Amino acid sequence: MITIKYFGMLAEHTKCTEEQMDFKALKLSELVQDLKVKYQLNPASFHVALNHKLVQDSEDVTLQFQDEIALLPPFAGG
Amino acid sequence: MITIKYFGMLAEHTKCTEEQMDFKALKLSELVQDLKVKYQLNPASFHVALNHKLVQDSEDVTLQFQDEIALLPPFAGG
Amino acid sequence: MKKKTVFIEGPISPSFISDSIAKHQSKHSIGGHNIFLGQVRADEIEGKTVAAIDFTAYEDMALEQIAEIREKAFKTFDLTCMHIYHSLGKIKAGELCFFVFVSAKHSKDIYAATEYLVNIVKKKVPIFGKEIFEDDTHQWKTNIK
Amino acid sequence: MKKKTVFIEGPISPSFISDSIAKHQSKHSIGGHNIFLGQVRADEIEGKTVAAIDFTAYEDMALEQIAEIREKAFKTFDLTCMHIYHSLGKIKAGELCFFVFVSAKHSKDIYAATEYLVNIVKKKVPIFGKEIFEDDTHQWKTNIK
Repeated sequence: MITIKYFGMLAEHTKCTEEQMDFKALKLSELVQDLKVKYQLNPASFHVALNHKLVQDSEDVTLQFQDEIALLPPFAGG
Repeated sequence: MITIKYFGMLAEHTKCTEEQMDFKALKLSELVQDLKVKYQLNPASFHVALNHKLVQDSEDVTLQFQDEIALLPPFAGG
Repeated sequence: MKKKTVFIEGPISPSFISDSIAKHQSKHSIGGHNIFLGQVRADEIEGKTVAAIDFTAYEDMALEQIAEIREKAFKTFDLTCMHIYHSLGKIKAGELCFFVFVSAKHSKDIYAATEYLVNIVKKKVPIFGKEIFEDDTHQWKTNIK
Repeated sequence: MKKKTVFIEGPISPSFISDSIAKHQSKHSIGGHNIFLGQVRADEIEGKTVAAIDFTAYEDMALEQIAEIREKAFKTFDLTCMHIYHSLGKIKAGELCFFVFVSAKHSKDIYAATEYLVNIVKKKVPIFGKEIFEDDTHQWKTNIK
Protein backbone atom coordinates (compact mmCIF):
# COMPACT_ATOMS: atom_id res chain seq x y z
CA MET A 1 0.00 0.00 0.00
CA ILE A 2 1.15 3.53 -0.88
CA THR A 3 -0.34 6.59 0.85
CA ILE A 4 -0.62 9.91 -0.95
CA LYS A 5 -1.39 13.08 0.98
CA TYR A 6 -2.45 16.47 -0.32
CA PHE A 7 -2.18 19.77 1.51
CA GLY A 8 -3.35 23.34 1.27
CA MET A 9 -4.39 24.54 -2.17
CA LEU A 10 -3.61 21.07 -3.60
CA ALA A 11 -6.09 19.40 -1.25
CA GLU A 12 -8.58 22.06 -2.26
CA HIS A 13 -7.90 21.33 -5.93
CA THR A 14 -7.96 17.52 -5.70
CA LYS A 15 -10.88 17.61 -3.22
CA CYS A 16 -8.94 14.97 -1.32
CA THR A 17 -6.52 15.07 1.61
CA GLU A 18 -5.35 11.47 1.50
CA GLU A 19 -5.70 8.48 -0.76
CA GLN A 20 -4.21 5.00 -0.86
CA MET A 21 -3.22 2.88 -3.82
CA ASP A 22 -1.95 -0.65 -4.22
CA PHE A 23 1.79 -1.00 -4.12
CA LYS A 24 3.61 -1.03 -7.46
CA ALA A 25 7.40 -0.73 -7.85
CA LEU A 26 7.08 2.51 -9.80
CA LYS A 27 9.57 5.30 -9.93
CA LEU A 28 8.32 8.21 -7.79
CA SER A 29 8.48 10.41 -10.91
CA GLU A 30 6.04 8.07 -12.67
CA LEU A 31 3.58 8.22 -9.79
CA VAL A 32 3.79 12.01 -9.71
CA GLN A 33 3.24 12.13 -13.47
CA ASP A 34 0.12 9.96 -13.08
CA LEU A 35 -1.20 12.30 -10.37
CA LYS A 36 -0.53 15.37 -12.51
CA VAL A 37 -2.61 13.88 -15.28
CA LYS A 38 -5.33 12.60 -12.97
CA TYR A 39 -5.81 15.96 -11.21
CA GLN A 40 -4.47 18.31 -13.92
CA LEU A 41 -1.85 19.71 -11.56
CA ASN A 42 0.53 22.51 -12.43
CA PRO A 43 3.99 20.97 -11.83
CA ALA A 44 5.36 24.36 -10.69
CA SER A 45 2.81 24.52 -7.88
CA PHE A 46 4.12 21.85 -5.51
CA HIS A 47 7.04 19.93 -4.06
CA VAL A 48 7.03 16.21 -3.34
CA ALA A 49 7.90 14.67 0.01
CA LEU A 50 8.64 10.98 0.49
CA ASN A 51 8.32 9.68 4.04
CA HIS A 52 8.49 13.25 5.44
CA LYS A 53 11.56 14.33 3.44
CA LEU A 54 11.50 16.63 0.43
CA VAL A 55 12.61 14.81 -2.72
CA GLN A 56 14.99 16.70 -5.00
CA ASP A 57 14.87 14.36 -7.98
CA SER A 58 11.99 11.93 -8.15
CA GLU A 59 13.65 10.15 -11.12
CA ASP A 60 16.12 8.60 -8.69
CA VAL A 61 13.56 7.08 -6.34
CA THR A 62 11.76 3.77 -6.65
CA LEU A 63 8.70 3.36 -4.42
CA GLN A 64 8.87 0.96 -1.49
CA PHE A 65 5.97 -0.84 0.16
CA GLN A 66 4.15 1.49 2.64
CA ASP A 67 5.79 4.66 1.39
CA GLU A 68 4.04 7.92 2.23
CA ILE A 69 4.08 10.52 -0.52
CA ALA A 70 2.93 14.09 0.03
CA LEU A 71 2.27 16.85 -2.49
CA LEU A 72 3.14 20.15 -0.81
CA PRO A 73 2.20 23.61 -2.08
CA PRO A 74 4.32 26.62 -1.01
CA PHE A 75 4.83 26.86 2.74
CA ALA A 76 3.14 29.69 4.61
CA GLY A 77 4.02 29.33 8.28
CA GLY A 78 4.75 32.34 10.44
CA MET B 1 21.63 77.46 44.45
CA ILE B 2 23.45 74.49 42.91
CA THR B 3 22.25 70.91 43.44
CA ILE B 4 24.68 67.98 43.49
CA LYS B 5 23.42 64.41 43.24
CA TYR B 6 25.26 61.18 43.95
CA PHE B 7 24.28 57.74 42.70
CA GLY B 8 25.14 54.10 43.23
CA MET B 9 28.52 53.38 44.77
CA LEU B 10 29.24 57.12 44.95
CA ALA B 11 26.18 57.74 47.11
CA GLU B 12 27.31 54.83 49.26
CA HIS B 13 30.79 56.35 49.51
CA THR B 14 29.69 59.95 50.21
CA LYS B 15 26.83 58.77 52.47
CA CYS B 16 24.74 61.38 50.66
CA THR B 17 22.37 61.27 47.68
CA GLU B 18 21.86 65.00 47.22
CA GLU B 19 23.30 68.21 48.59
CA GLN B 20 22.85 71.88 47.79
CA MET B 21 25.37 74.68 47.83
CA ASP B 22 25.16 78.42 47.33
CA PHE B 23 25.65 79.55 43.77
CA LYS B 24 29.16 80.62 42.78
CA ALA B 25 30.27 81.22 39.17
CA LEU B 26 32.82 78.41 39.32
CA LYS B 27 34.00 76.32 36.47
CA LEU B 28 32.41 72.87 36.68
CA SER B 29 35.92 71.37 36.83
CA GLU B 30 36.65 73.42 39.96
CA LEU B 31 33.51 72.20 41.67
CA VAL B 32 34.32 68.59 40.76
CA GLN B 33 37.85 69.06 42.09
CA ASP B 34 36.45 70.36 45.39
CA LEU B 35 34.16 67.33 45.66
CA LYS B 36 37.03 64.93 44.90
CA VAL B 37 38.98 66.42 47.78
CA LYS B 38 36.01 66.61 50.13
CA TYR B 39 35.02 62.95 49.61
CA GLN B 40 38.37 61.51 48.48
CA LEU B 41 36.88 60.32 45.21
CA ASN B 42 38.75 58.32 42.61
CA PRO B 43 38.40 60.44 39.42
CA ALA B 44 38.31 57.28 37.27
CA SER B 45 35.23 56.05 39.09
CA PHE B 46 32.59 58.46 37.79
CA HIS B 47 31.26 60.68 35.02
CA VAL B 48 29.75 64.09 35.53
CA ALA B 49 26.33 65.13 34.27
CA LEU B 50 25.16 68.74 34.11
CA ASN B 51 21.41 69.27 33.88
CA HIS B 52 20.89 65.63 32.78
CA LYS B 53 23.60 65.65 30.09
CA LEU B 54 27.00 63.98 30.37
CA VAL B 55 29.79 66.55 30.31
CA GLN B 56 32.81 65.68 28.17
CA ASP B 57 35.11 68.46 29.35
CA SER B 58 34.22 70.18 32.60
CA GLU B 59 36.94 72.81 31.95
CA ASP B 60 34.68 74.37 29.32
CA VAL B 61 31.66 74.83 31.55
CA THR B 62 30.90 77.66 33.95
CA LEU B 63 28.15 76.96 36.45
CA GLN B 64 24.83 78.76 36.10
CA PHE B 65 22.33 79.52 38.85
CA GLN B 66 20.16 76.43 39.65
CA ASP B 67 22.38 74.00 37.77
CA GLU B 68 21.99 70.34 38.70
CA ILE B 69 25.22 68.36 38.78
CA ALA B 70 25.33 64.58 39.14
CA LEU B 71 28.25 62.26 39.81
CA LEU B 72 27.55 58.99 38.03
CA PRO B 73 29.37 55.71 38.59
CA PRO B 74 29.40 53.08 35.79
CA PHE B 75 25.95 52.28 34.44
CA ALA B 76 24.50 48.84 35.15
CA GLY B 77 21.05 48.70 33.57
CA GLY B 78 19.76 45.58 31.87
CA MET C 1 14.95 12.67 17.84
CA LYS C 2 12.65 14.03 20.55
CA LYS C 3 9.50 15.65 19.24
CA LYS C 4 8.29 18.53 21.40
CA THR C 5 4.84 20.11 21.34
CA VAL C 6 4.75 22.63 18.53
CA PHE C 7 1.20 22.91 17.25
CA ILE C 8 -1.54 24.65 19.18
CA GLU C 9 -5.17 24.52 18.11
CA GLY C 10 -6.38 28.11 17.73
CA PRO C 11 -4.59 31.38 18.53
CA ILE C 12 -1.64 31.59 20.94
CA SER C 13 -2.97 33.52 23.92
CA PRO C 14 -0.98 36.17 25.81
CA SER C 15 -1.46 34.10 28.97
CA PHE C 16 0.16 31.05 27.31
CA ILE C 17 3.15 33.32 26.64
CA SER C 18 3.31 34.62 30.22
CA ASP C 19 3.05 31.05 31.54
CA SER C 20 6.01 30.09 29.35
CA ILE C 21 7.99 33.06 30.66
CA ALA C 22 7.10 32.25 34.28
CA LYS C 23 8.32 28.65 33.85
CA HIS C 24 11.80 29.98 33.09
CA GLN C 25 12.10 32.00 36.29
CA SER C 26 13.36 29.01 38.23
CA LYS C 27 16.37 28.74 35.90
CA HIS C 28 18.84 31.05 37.58
CA SER C 29 21.55 30.71 34.94
CA ILE C 30 19.39 32.53 32.37
CA GLY C 31 20.21 36.22 31.88
CA GLY C 32 18.18 37.05 28.78
CA HIS C 33 15.20 35.89 26.76
CA ASN C 34 14.23 36.80 23.23
CA ILE C 35 10.70 36.23 21.95
CA PHE C 36 9.24 36.52 18.48
CA LEU C 37 5.48 36.70 18.08
CA GLY C 38 3.78 36.48 14.70
CA GLN C 39 0.46 38.30 14.55
CA VAL C 40 -2.10 37.94 11.74
CA ARG C 41 -2.23 41.19 9.77
CA ALA C 42 -5.42 42.56 8.20
CA ASP C 43 -3.62 42.98 4.88
CA GLU C 44 -5.49 44.60 2.03
CA ILE C 45 -5.13 42.65 -1.21
CA GLU C 46 -6.82 43.99 -4.33
CA GLY C 47 -9.39 45.87 -2.30
CA LYS C 48 -10.21 42.96 0.03
CA THR C 49 -9.13 42.76 3.67
CA VAL C 50 -7.76 39.62 5.34
CA ALA C 51 -10.04 38.68 8.24
CA ALA C 52 -8.23 35.48 9.29
CA ILE C 53 -5.73 32.84 8.24
CA ASP C 54 -6.70 29.18 8.45
CA PHE C 55 -3.50 27.20 9.11
CA THR C 56 -2.97 23.52 8.39
CA ALA C 57 0.24 21.50 8.53
CA TYR C 58 1.75 18.22 7.45
CA GLU C 59 2.28 17.56 11.12
CA ASP C 60 4.50 14.46 11.07
CA MET C 61 6.93 16.05 8.64
CA ALA C 62 6.74 19.43 10.39
CA LEU C 63 7.66 17.95 13.78
CA GLU C 64 10.63 16.12 12.27
CA GLN C 65 11.79 19.31 10.53
CA ILE C 66 11.48 21.33 13.73
CA ALA C 67 13.37 18.70 15.74
CA GLU C 68 16.22 18.99 13.20
CA ILE C 69 16.05 22.80 13.27
CA ARG C 70 16.24 22.78 17.07
CA GLU C 71 19.24 20.47 17.06
CA LYS C 72 21.09 22.62 14.55
CA ALA C 73 20.24 25.85 16.38
CA PHE C 74 21.55 24.48 19.70
CA LYS C 75 24.83 23.68 17.91
CA THR C 76 25.02 27.10 16.23
CA PHE C 77 23.99 29.39 19.08
CA ASP C 78 24.83 29.42 22.77
CA LEU C 79 21.33 28.88 24.16
CA THR C 80 19.86 27.46 27.36
CA CYS C 81 16.29 26.89 26.11
CA MET C 82 14.38 27.07 22.85
CA HIS C 83 10.64 26.78 22.22
CA ILE C 84 8.69 26.97 18.96
CA TYR C 85 4.88 27.06 18.81
CA HIS C 86 2.62 27.53 15.79
CA SER C 87 -1.15 27.74 15.61
CA LEU C 88 -3.41 25.51 13.56
CA GLY C 89 -6.96 26.42 12.57
CA LYS C 90 -8.54 29.79 11.97
CA ILE C 91 -6.57 32.69 13.48
CA LYS C 92 -8.23 36.10 13.22
CA ALA C 93 -6.46 39.36 12.38
CA GLY C 94 -4.73 40.66 15.52
CA GLU C 95 -4.39 37.18 17.02
CA LEU C 96 -1.02 35.48 17.48
CA CYS C 97 -0.11 32.43 15.38
CA PHE C 98 3.64 31.94 15.90
CA PHE C 99 5.74 32.05 19.09
CA VAL C 100 9.51 31.53 19.17
CA PHE C 101 11.21 31.79 22.56
CA VAL C 102 14.95 31.47 23.20
CA SER C 103 16.84 31.93 26.46
CA ALA C 104 20.55 32.14 27.21
CA LYS C 105 23.02 33.05 29.88
CA HIS C 106 24.11 36.13 27.94
CA SER C 107 22.10 38.08 25.40
CA LYS C 108 24.73 38.06 22.63
CA ASP C 109 23.35 35.19 20.53
CA ILE C 110 19.65 35.40 21.23
CA TYR C 111 18.56 37.93 18.60
CA ALA C 112 20.31 36.07 15.76
CA ALA C 113 18.97 32.76 17.08
CA THR C 114 15.37 34.00 17.07
CA GLU C 115 15.70 35.50 13.61
CA TYR C 116 17.23 32.27 12.31
CA LEU C 117 14.47 30.13 13.83
CA VAL C 118 11.65 32.34 12.54
CA ASN C 119 13.04 32.42 9.02
CA ILE C 120 13.88 28.73 8.78
CA VAL C 121 10.47 27.68 10.11
CA LYS C 122 8.82 29.87 7.46
CA LYS C 123 11.02 28.35 4.78
CA LYS C 124 11.33 24.68 5.72
CA VAL C 125 8.32 23.62 7.75
CA PRO C 126 5.24 22.37 5.84
CA ILE C 127 2.61 24.74 7.19
CA PHE C 128 -0.10 26.07 4.89
CA GLY C 129 -2.25 29.15 5.28
CA LYS C 130 -5.55 30.07 3.71
CA GLU C 131 -6.10 33.83 3.87
CA ILE C 132 -9.80 34.36 4.41
CA PHE C 133 -11.12 37.76 3.36
CA GLU C 134 -13.94 39.65 5.02
CA ASP C 135 -16.28 38.65 2.16
CA ASP C 136 -15.51 34.94 2.85
CA THR C 137 -13.52 34.46 -0.36
CA HIS C 138 -9.96 33.25 0.14
CA GLN C 139 -6.48 32.93 -1.34
CA TRP C 140 -3.53 30.76 -0.37
CA LYS C 141 -0.72 32.49 1.46
CA THR C 142 2.81 31.78 0.34
CA ASN C 143 6.17 32.60 1.93
CA ILE C 144 7.96 32.39 -1.43
CA LYS C 145 8.05 35.77 -3.15
CA MET D 1 10.01 65.31 24.08
CA LYS D 2 7.31 63.01 25.44
CA LYS D 3 8.39 60.98 28.45
CA LYS D 4 6.77 57.57 28.61
CA THR D 5 6.59 55.31 31.64
CA VAL D 6 9.83 53.38 31.88
CA PHE D 7 10.51 52.57 35.52
CA ILE D 8 8.57 49.95 37.41
CA GLU D 9 8.94 49.46 41.15
CA GLY D 10 9.90 45.81 41.74
CA PRO D 11 10.18 42.93 39.26
CA ILE D 12 8.42 42.94 35.89
CA SER D 13 5.76 40.25 36.15
CA PRO D 14 4.89 37.81 33.37
CA SER D 15 1.31 39.12 33.54
CA PHE D 16 2.50 42.69 32.89
CA ILE D 17 4.16 41.30 29.75
CA SER D 18 1.05 39.44 28.59
CA ASP D 19 -1.07 42.56 29.20
CA SER D 20 1.34 44.55 27.01
CA ILE D 21 1.09 41.90 24.29
CA ALA D 22 -2.71 41.81 24.51
CA LYS D 23 -2.92 45.61 24.09
CA HIS D 24 -1.27 45.26 20.68
CA GLN D 25 -3.81 42.80 19.34
CA SER D 26 -6.15 45.60 18.27
CA LYS D 27 -3.44 46.96 15.93
CA HIS D 28 -4.12 44.98 12.76
CA SER D 29 -1.20 46.40 10.81
CA ILE D 30 1.31 44.64 13.09
CA GLY D 31 2.74 41.37 11.74
CA GLY D 32 5.56 40.70 14.20
CA HIS D 33 6.71 41.52 17.71
CA ASN D 34 10.14 41.06 19.23
CA ILE D 35 10.62 41.05 22.99
CA PHE D 36 13.77 41.10 25.08
CA LEU D 37 13.55 40.16 28.75
CA GLY D 38 16.44 40.61 31.14
CA GLN D 39 16.42 38.15 34.04
CA VAL D 40 18.59 38.45 37.15
CA ARG D 41 21.18 35.67 37.12
CA ALA D 42 22.44 33.96 40.26
CA ASP D 43 26.04 34.55 39.17
CA GLU D 44 28.80 33.12 41.28
CA ILE D 45 31.55 35.66 41.99
CA GLU D 46 34.55 34.57 44.03
CA GLY D 47 32.58 31.83 45.74
CA LYS D 48 29.55 34.00 46.54
CA THR D 49 26.20 33.77 44.78
CA VAL D 50 24.14 36.77 43.65
CA ALA D 51 20.74 36.64 45.38
CA ALA D 52 19.33 39.91 44.02
CA ILE D 53 20.18 43.19 42.31
CA ASP D 54 18.98 46.44 43.86
CA PHE D 55 18.46 48.92 41.00
CA THR D 56 18.42 52.70 41.31
CA ALA D 57 18.38 55.32 38.55
CA TYR D 58 18.93 58.99 37.93
CA GLU D 59 15.34 59.06 36.76
CA ASP D 60 15.09 62.54 35.22
CA MET D 61 18.19 62.00 33.12
CA ALA D 62 17.26 58.40 32.31
CA LEU D 63 13.83 59.40 30.97
CA GLU D 64 15.38 62.08 28.77
CA GLN D 65 17.96 59.61 27.46
CA ILE D 66 15.32 57.02 26.71
CA ALA D 67 13.13 59.58 24.93
CA GLU D 68 16.12 60.40 22.69
CA ILE D 69 16.88 56.71 22.16
CA ARG D 70 13.25 56.07 21.16
CA GLU D 71 13.26 58.96 18.70
CA LYS D 72 16.48 57.76 17.09
CA ALA D 73 15.30 54.14 16.92
CA PHE D 74 12.04 55.14 15.21
CA LYS D 75 14.14 56.97 12.58
CA THR D 76 16.56 54.04 12.15
CA PHE D 77 14.17 51.09 12.11
CA ASP D 78 10.78 50.57 10.49
CA LEU D 79 8.71 50.05 13.65
CA THR D 80 5.07 50.51 14.63
CA CYS D 81 5.52 50.49 18.43
CA MET D 82 8.37 50.49 20.92
CA HIS D 83 8.26 50.06 24.71
CA ILE D 84 11.08 50.03 27.23
CA TYR D 85 10.60 49.14 30.91
CA HIS D 86 13.20 48.73 33.64
CA SER D 87 12.76 47.72 37.26
CA LEU D 88 13.83 49.74 40.27
CA GLY D 89 14.38 48.26 43.71
CA LYS D 90 15.43 44.79 44.75
CA ILE D 91 14.98 42.17 42.02
CA LYS D 92 15.69 38.59 43.05
CA ALA D 93 17.55 36.00 40.94
CA GLY D 94 15.11 34.57 38.38
CA GLU D 95 12.96 37.70 38.35
CA LEU D 96 12.71 39.99 35.33
CA CYS D 97 14.21 43.50 35.46
CA PHE D 98 14.25 44.71 31.84
CA PHE D 99 11.58 44.48 29.12
CA VAL D 100 12.04 45.80 25.59
CA PHE D 101 9.14 45.32 23.19
CA VAL D 102 9.10 46.34 19.52
CA SER D 103 6.41 45.73 16.92
CA ALA D 104 6.38 46.22 13.16
CA LYS D 105 4.43 45.41 10.04
CA HIS D 106 7.19 43.05 8.85
CA SER D 107 9.71 41.21 10.98
CA LYS D 108 12.81 42.32 9.05
CA ASP D 109 13.96 45.14 11.34
CA ILE D 110 12.69 43.97 14.71
CA TYR D 111 15.59 41.80 15.86
CA ALA D 112 18.20 44.48 15.14
CA ALA D 113 15.96 47.11 16.73
CA THR D 114 15.62 45.13 19.96
CA GLU D 115 19.35 44.40 20.12
CA TYR D 116 20.12 48.07 19.51
CA LEU D 117 17.72 49.21 22.22
CA VAL D 118 18.95 46.72 24.81
CA ASN D 119 22.60 47.60 24.23
CA ILE D 120 22.13 51.36 24.13
CA VAL D 121 20.03 51.37 27.30
CA LYS D 122 22.79 49.41 29.07
CA LYS D 123 25.40 51.86 27.80
CA LYS D 124 23.71 55.26 27.95
CA VAL D 125 21.01 55.24 30.59
CA PRO D 126 22.02 56.08 34.18
CA ILE D 127 20.80 52.99 35.99
CA PHE D 128 22.85 51.55 38.85
CA GLY D 129 22.80 48.04 40.28
CA LYS D 130 23.94 46.72 43.62
CA GLU D 131 24.53 42.97 43.43
CA ILE D 132 23.49 41.54 46.77
CA PHE D 133 25.02 38.18 47.64
CA GLU D 134 23.37 35.44 49.63
CA ASP D 135 25.48 36.40 52.69
CA ASP D 136 24.11 40.00 52.47
CA THR D 137 27.43 41.49 51.33
CA HIS D 138 27.29 43.36 48.03
CA GLN D 139 29.26 44.71 45.08
CA TRP D 140 28.36 47.27 42.44
CA LYS D 141 27.46 45.87 39.02
CA THR D 142 29.00 47.56 36.00
CA ASN D 143 28.23 47.22 32.29
CA ILE D 144 31.73 48.40 31.33
CA LYS D 145 34.11 45.48 31.00
